Amino acid sequence: MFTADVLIQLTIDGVSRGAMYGLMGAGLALIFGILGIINMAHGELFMLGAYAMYFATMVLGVPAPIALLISTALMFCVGVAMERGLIAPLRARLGSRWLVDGYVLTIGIMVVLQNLALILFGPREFGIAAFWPGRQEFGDVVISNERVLILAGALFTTGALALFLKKTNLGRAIRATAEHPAAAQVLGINIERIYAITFGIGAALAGAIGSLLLSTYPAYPTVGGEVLLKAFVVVIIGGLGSVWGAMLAGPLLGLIEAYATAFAPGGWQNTITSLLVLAVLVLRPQGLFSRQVTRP
Amino acid sequence: MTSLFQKFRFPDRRALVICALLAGLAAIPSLVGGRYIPAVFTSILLFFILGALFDFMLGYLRIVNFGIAGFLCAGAYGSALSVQYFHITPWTGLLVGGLASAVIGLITGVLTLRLRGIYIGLTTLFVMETLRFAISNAREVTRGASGLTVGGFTPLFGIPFPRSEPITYYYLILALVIVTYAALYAIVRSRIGLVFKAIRDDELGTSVLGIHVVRYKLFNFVVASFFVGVFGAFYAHYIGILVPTAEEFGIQRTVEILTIAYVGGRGTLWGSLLGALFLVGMQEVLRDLQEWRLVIYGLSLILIITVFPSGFAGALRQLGDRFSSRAGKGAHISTKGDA
Amino acid sequence: MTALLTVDHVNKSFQGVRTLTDVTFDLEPGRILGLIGPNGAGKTTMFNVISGIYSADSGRVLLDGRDITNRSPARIAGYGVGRTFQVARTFNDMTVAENLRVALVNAGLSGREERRRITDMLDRVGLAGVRDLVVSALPDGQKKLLEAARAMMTSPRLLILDEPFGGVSAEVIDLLIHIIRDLVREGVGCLVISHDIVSLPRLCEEVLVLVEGKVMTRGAISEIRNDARIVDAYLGA
Amino acid sequence: MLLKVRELKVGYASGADVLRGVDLSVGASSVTGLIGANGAGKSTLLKTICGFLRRRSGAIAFDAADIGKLQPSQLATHGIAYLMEGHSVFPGLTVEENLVLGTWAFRKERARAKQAVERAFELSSVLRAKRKVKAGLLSGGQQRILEMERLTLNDPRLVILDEPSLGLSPKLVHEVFDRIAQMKADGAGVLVVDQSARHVCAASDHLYVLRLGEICIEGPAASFSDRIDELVRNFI
Amino acid sequence: ADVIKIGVVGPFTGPSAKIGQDIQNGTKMALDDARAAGELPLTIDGKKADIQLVWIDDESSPEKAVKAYRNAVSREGIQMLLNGWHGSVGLALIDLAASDGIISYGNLAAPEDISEKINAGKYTNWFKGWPAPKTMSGLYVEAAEDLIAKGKWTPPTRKAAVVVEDSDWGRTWGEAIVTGLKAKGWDVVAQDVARNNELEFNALLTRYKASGVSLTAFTLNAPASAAAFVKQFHSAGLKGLLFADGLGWASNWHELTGDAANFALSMDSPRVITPEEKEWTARFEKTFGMPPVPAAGGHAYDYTRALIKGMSVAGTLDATKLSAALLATEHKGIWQYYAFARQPGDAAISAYEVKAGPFMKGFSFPMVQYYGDKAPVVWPFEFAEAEFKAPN
Ligand SMILES: Nc1ncnc2c1ncn2[C@@H]1O[C@H](COP(=O)(O)OP(=O)(O)OP(=O)(O)O)[C@@H](O)[C@H]1O
Ligand SMILES: Nc1ncnc2c1ncn2[C@@H]1O[C@H](COP(=O)(O)OP(=O)(O)OP(=O)(O)O)[C@@H](O)[C@H]1O
Ligand SMILES: CC(C)C[C@H](N)C(=O)O
Ligand SMILES: [Mg+2]
Ligand SMILES: [Mg+2]
Repeated sequence: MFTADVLIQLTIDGVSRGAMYGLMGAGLALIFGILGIINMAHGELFMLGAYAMYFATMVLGVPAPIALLISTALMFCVGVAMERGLIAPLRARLGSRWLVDGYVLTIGIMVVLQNLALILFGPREFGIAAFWPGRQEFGDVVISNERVLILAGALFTTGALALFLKKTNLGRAIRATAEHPAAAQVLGINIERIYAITFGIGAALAGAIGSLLLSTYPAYPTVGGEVLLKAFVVVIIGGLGSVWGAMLAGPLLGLIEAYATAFAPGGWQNTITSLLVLAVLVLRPQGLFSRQVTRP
Repeated sequence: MTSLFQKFRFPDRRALVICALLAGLAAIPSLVGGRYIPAVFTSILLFFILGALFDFMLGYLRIVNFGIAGFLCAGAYGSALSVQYFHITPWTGLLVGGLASAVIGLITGVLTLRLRGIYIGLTTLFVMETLRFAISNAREVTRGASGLTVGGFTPLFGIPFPRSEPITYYYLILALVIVTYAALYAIVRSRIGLVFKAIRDDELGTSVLGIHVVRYKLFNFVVASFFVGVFGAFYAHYIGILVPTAEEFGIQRTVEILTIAYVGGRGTLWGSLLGALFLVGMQEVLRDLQEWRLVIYGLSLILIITVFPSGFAGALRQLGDRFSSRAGKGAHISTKGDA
Repeated sequence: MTALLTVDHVNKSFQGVRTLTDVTFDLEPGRILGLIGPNGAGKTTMFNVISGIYSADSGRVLLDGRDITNRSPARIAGYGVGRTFQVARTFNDMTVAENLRVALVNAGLSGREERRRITDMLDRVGLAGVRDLVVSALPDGQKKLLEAARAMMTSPRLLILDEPFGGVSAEVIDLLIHIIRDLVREGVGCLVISHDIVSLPRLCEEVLVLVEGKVMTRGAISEIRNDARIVDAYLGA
Repeated sequence: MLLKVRELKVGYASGADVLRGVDLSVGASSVTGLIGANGAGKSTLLKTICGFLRRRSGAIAFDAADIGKLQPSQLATHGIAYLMEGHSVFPGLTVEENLVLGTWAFRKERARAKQAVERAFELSSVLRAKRKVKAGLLSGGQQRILEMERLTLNDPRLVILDEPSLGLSPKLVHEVFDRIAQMKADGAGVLVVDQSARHVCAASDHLYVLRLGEICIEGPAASFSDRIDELVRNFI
Repeated sequence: ADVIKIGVVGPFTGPSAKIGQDIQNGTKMALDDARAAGELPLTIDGKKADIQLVWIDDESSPEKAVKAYRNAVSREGIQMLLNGWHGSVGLALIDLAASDGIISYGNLAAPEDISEKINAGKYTNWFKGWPAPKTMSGLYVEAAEDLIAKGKWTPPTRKAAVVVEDSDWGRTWGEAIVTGLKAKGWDVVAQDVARNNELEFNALLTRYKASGVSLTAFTLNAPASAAAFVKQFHSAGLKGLLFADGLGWASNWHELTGDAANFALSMDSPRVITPEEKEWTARFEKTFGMPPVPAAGGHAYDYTRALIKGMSVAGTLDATKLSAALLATEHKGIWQYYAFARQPGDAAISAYEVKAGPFMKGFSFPMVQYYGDKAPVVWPFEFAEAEFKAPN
């Protein structure tokens, strides 16, 4: 029964769903890595992106690619505003010890956004069938065009983000700020701006992904919960705060899920998936892709 | 005589306040009467002690236990299932629940405690999920998502525990909370507590003093797991129905507990009482506002954390410092961008 | 007479780069050995291997003839090795006295005895005045002093100090030298990394020179000052 | 005068001033030394000048302009370089990336930035060998060298150094003080704090001694050079 | 008493808020309609009495439900419970309500455990508003066999796969349909459980495809999950019949699935067929600005009207008399014909459970087939609005 075709198909399924997870995790990892906050409202940023995409395409009739850009830009602004308005004041009060408490703040943001969405948009799902209907077939192996789109989006975003962080001045400044804010300041880096931009990028990523995945994850108030959990898993497996790690851990988790679902007896695949993730963590506790950078 | 007095004077100003609080807590429900207030206070106490247990790990060892609801789950099912299959009493069940959870805590701990705080906590997230899914699937035993119905506590010393009477459950949990709190307090105040603080500050620095860091972490973790399990067992017999959903034994419940610990003030244990009073209480007071209630709840989380970054307890302590002559002692005001 | 500490052909590399090559030396009880060498020579790495923070790739470390290679830091500390770090690792959220108390938890003392020892030590290192101060408010020099005191609190038989004089003012250096000498007189062995070639001779006569992960020489400081290789690599013109 | 500090009062905990009215000035093309015992308040003074701490009263002027409200991130654009106490490399970034960030203030002038980095590598063989290594993995002294190199990349006019020789081998200590002399020769004003009173005294034009938050002695460094031991004994 | 306070249970916030809000709106609408029709105020013990609603938000958690219930009883003084959704919440409340002597009417919690508790005899106060899952899922098998017998569909293999959500509903529904299929000679090659709100089914579908399944049945209550399954089923290129139980919960299913839902069948909720239903749906949408989920809003509406009717028949709040009157009252609502069983077997698995029955003679749903943006009834044949279309 498990012919080569099936295995190829499963691998494609796993990688493509994993690409989504990786993308969801990337923004979370970035925000955690740089600001040191576990952004529990990350799923809600995703949700806002999804709503924005829905309203742009379905209500205003904007073509999808442009709508994607609009919602991404919008979410960047939302992210910057959130950082300036809520997170920066907390950091100012807590000084160097602020990080630890950050996530209660973001839990608050999560609850507020979720319920405001419920009040404003109602509980129903706003979704679309597909941006790009149809599928590609290679013999018995099929992949829907939506998944092709997502894979391409994931690859592009991963590459762009990695290059940005690695090669650009701003990217280096972002990493430097994470490692030693005071030293970064001394070199002339305005860390407050860096924090805001970083959060903005994280939010924009979440928003872009929310937009891109509208056909699978329709916009509704609690959609963020689903997303957050996956993103969380990916960030943990990848090594906290490692954007690269998250991007790579995504497909890994996708593959684990796909194979567990295909091979495990009915119902146990969820247990097996979480056990496997646990095993990964026990074997490689600091996450799969993190590297040591400090020494005693 | 004087030495005794001196010995107890310092910590016990706080202890006195706590005793007064507890006495108040014991009195309130019976003064108010009805079934609602006892039910709400039962919930407050439950979340208080879970918050304190969370804080016992977080505030003292920086272990952010994202899987705490899983230990609650282990305790709840541990007790409920042994009552069902081995016909023990729910009273023994409290112990069994605690042990079930402690064993899981021990295994998790042995596997993960080499790691830094946040990793341990995040790993427990998967322990929780594994447990939850396993319970969900082992339908023949646990009834899975259909829910396991659990009987109430059996009469003890002639006192009946009908589930319809929340007041008896309230006094039961009050007693459990006092015992647990006393145990935690004693640990935290002892040398072990001092070592916890040292580990929190600098693990390597502690280990080169000949202290087996992992053992202390394990101790902390297993003790916390045990008590969480006990309260899981209490919960099972109190609520009467167990379902392995995320709201009950998953991330949502964890987040509820975590917010209480933080809003109350981490590193204090008693802060969670303020957190639970405020957060659970507010939800009740605002009940009529429906969905706006949750918006207000979220906003108040944001507000509290921004205004009192170290929680209610931290705010109170600062207030106390300002009025006490010992001001400045232990006050380390951090500087902006301090290197 | 057996050596207190024996380091026997220890090798250690990081990502393929040799940091320690066949390092071999020993130390007798009641002696102080200075450890000098250029920056990046591997001095701290050597300490980390001895105290179990890094595991050696090969070779052995013996304490009193007992093999302690690659044991956990806590075990090794339990065998009687106390150490400090190049950048002091004090418990900054705790008070000075509490820092010392932590070092005593394994001693199983009564509360009274514990307090007495802490008071003694604080008097000895001149920190009695800041006993109840939170360490984060202490100047760096005093943190180093406190860290050294904390290491001594565990009653080690071997004390290894990584740059105890770095950033420490003259008065405190005098104090430290005095205390260390007292301790050594009681039979403790001591290994000290220092770049302070003005203060070091006041503490010990003998030094071990580590260059690029290899032991270059061992000898009296006065001789070493004249060794051209060492002048070139370490002392400078 | 490049930098002028007048009647400066600063503190951490409320009520207690750590600096209790400090006057100090640094001239261009000169080295000013500041010494004092542990806890005297040297680092506190430097932190305040560089905007990490707010003064309680007093004045800080740079080039005759008040910089009391300076943000640390404006230092570089003012031409002030600061070697802070403790380590300040970016541990997860490579040595090269650390250096590149030293050119942040003039990052838009790409050619100049690139050249500055290359020159730093030429100057320091230690760093050249570790170019692609994460800075956090360097030895303590190597990190100090990196910090020193990084800080001079944008040709600062005022250089503020908190314990530059900390953890360096004697040979490198010499090099660091040579470097300080070089900066002075290039026209910069240097304010240096170091435990090594002898070195500071030898390198400085003007010397201040800080004691319990107050300047207790000041004067041309030359006037102390023969009685430095006595100075240390009595005031440090 | 001049006001009767009634607690309405539902997940008004949280993950199932859509359902909760429909329950809330349906209940409100019923009260307004009853008032307009002169059924309110009621005459209770000879005095005029109006009804006031108290919302009991369970937030999808039994623990929250218990607090909200206690609040409603002690602070608000409710005298009765109405409606409700989650099985777990129903199970948590049934004992409390019994010991408080409070009647719960029309609670939609489906679990068999509730039926069993009632059968055990203690609960004359719990009017179970939704038949046990197995009663509902068995009909799918019946429909499939009917289609085959009538020659409308010829399955290439007799292999079936069943996917259920991880809830009491899903599990028991699945067990029943599997038993049913096996009894009819089907080979059930897969029986899977999906996480609640799962959106990824490709791997499952790959396996089904490889094993040559020609009948796939799922029950997924989250609209996003059901829509995702349908779409992935379509794009994976699976052949055969798809029973999409739960897709009908989404009033906007076509928006979510596009034509991927073509040929799928559901028997999960009331359908807007009769003129009354159409009128009601239009009015609901106008009042509340969103299309209703009839299974939640519609049933909540009907049960509220039925309760008012039963109370006015009883003319008293005395629990025993009221309970008897409610048991005796039958009600033709907008969406169902409601009658409660007096004993098990009586078209229900327990007493006090709403009786399943033929379409419009008891509690049941017609089977619809999705095609384009329409979902006409195709089974039972006597009510069919369109001919069944066999999938390729
Ligand atoms: N964990 C590690 N990973 C990679 N390289 C390391 C690690 N620890 C040390 N090194 C390298 O080993 C070499 C020796 O470092 P070590 O800290 O032992 O030097 P040191 O003699 O103490 O120098 P200093 O006097 O400057 O403190 C350095 O080149 C350093 O980069
Ligand atoms: N973050 C802080 N919070 C409270 N007090 C502090 C803090 N930092 C320093 N102090 C206090 O301010 C005083 C001056 O410290 P500072 O670090 O400026 O001294 P220093 O002269 O640089 O000493 P060292 O030579 O040890 O570096 C010290 O007594 C110290 O206790
Ligand atoms: C599908 C629904 C009828 C589910 C049901 N209300 C339950 O949760 O028990
Ligand atoms: Mg070193
Ligand atoms: Mg200093």
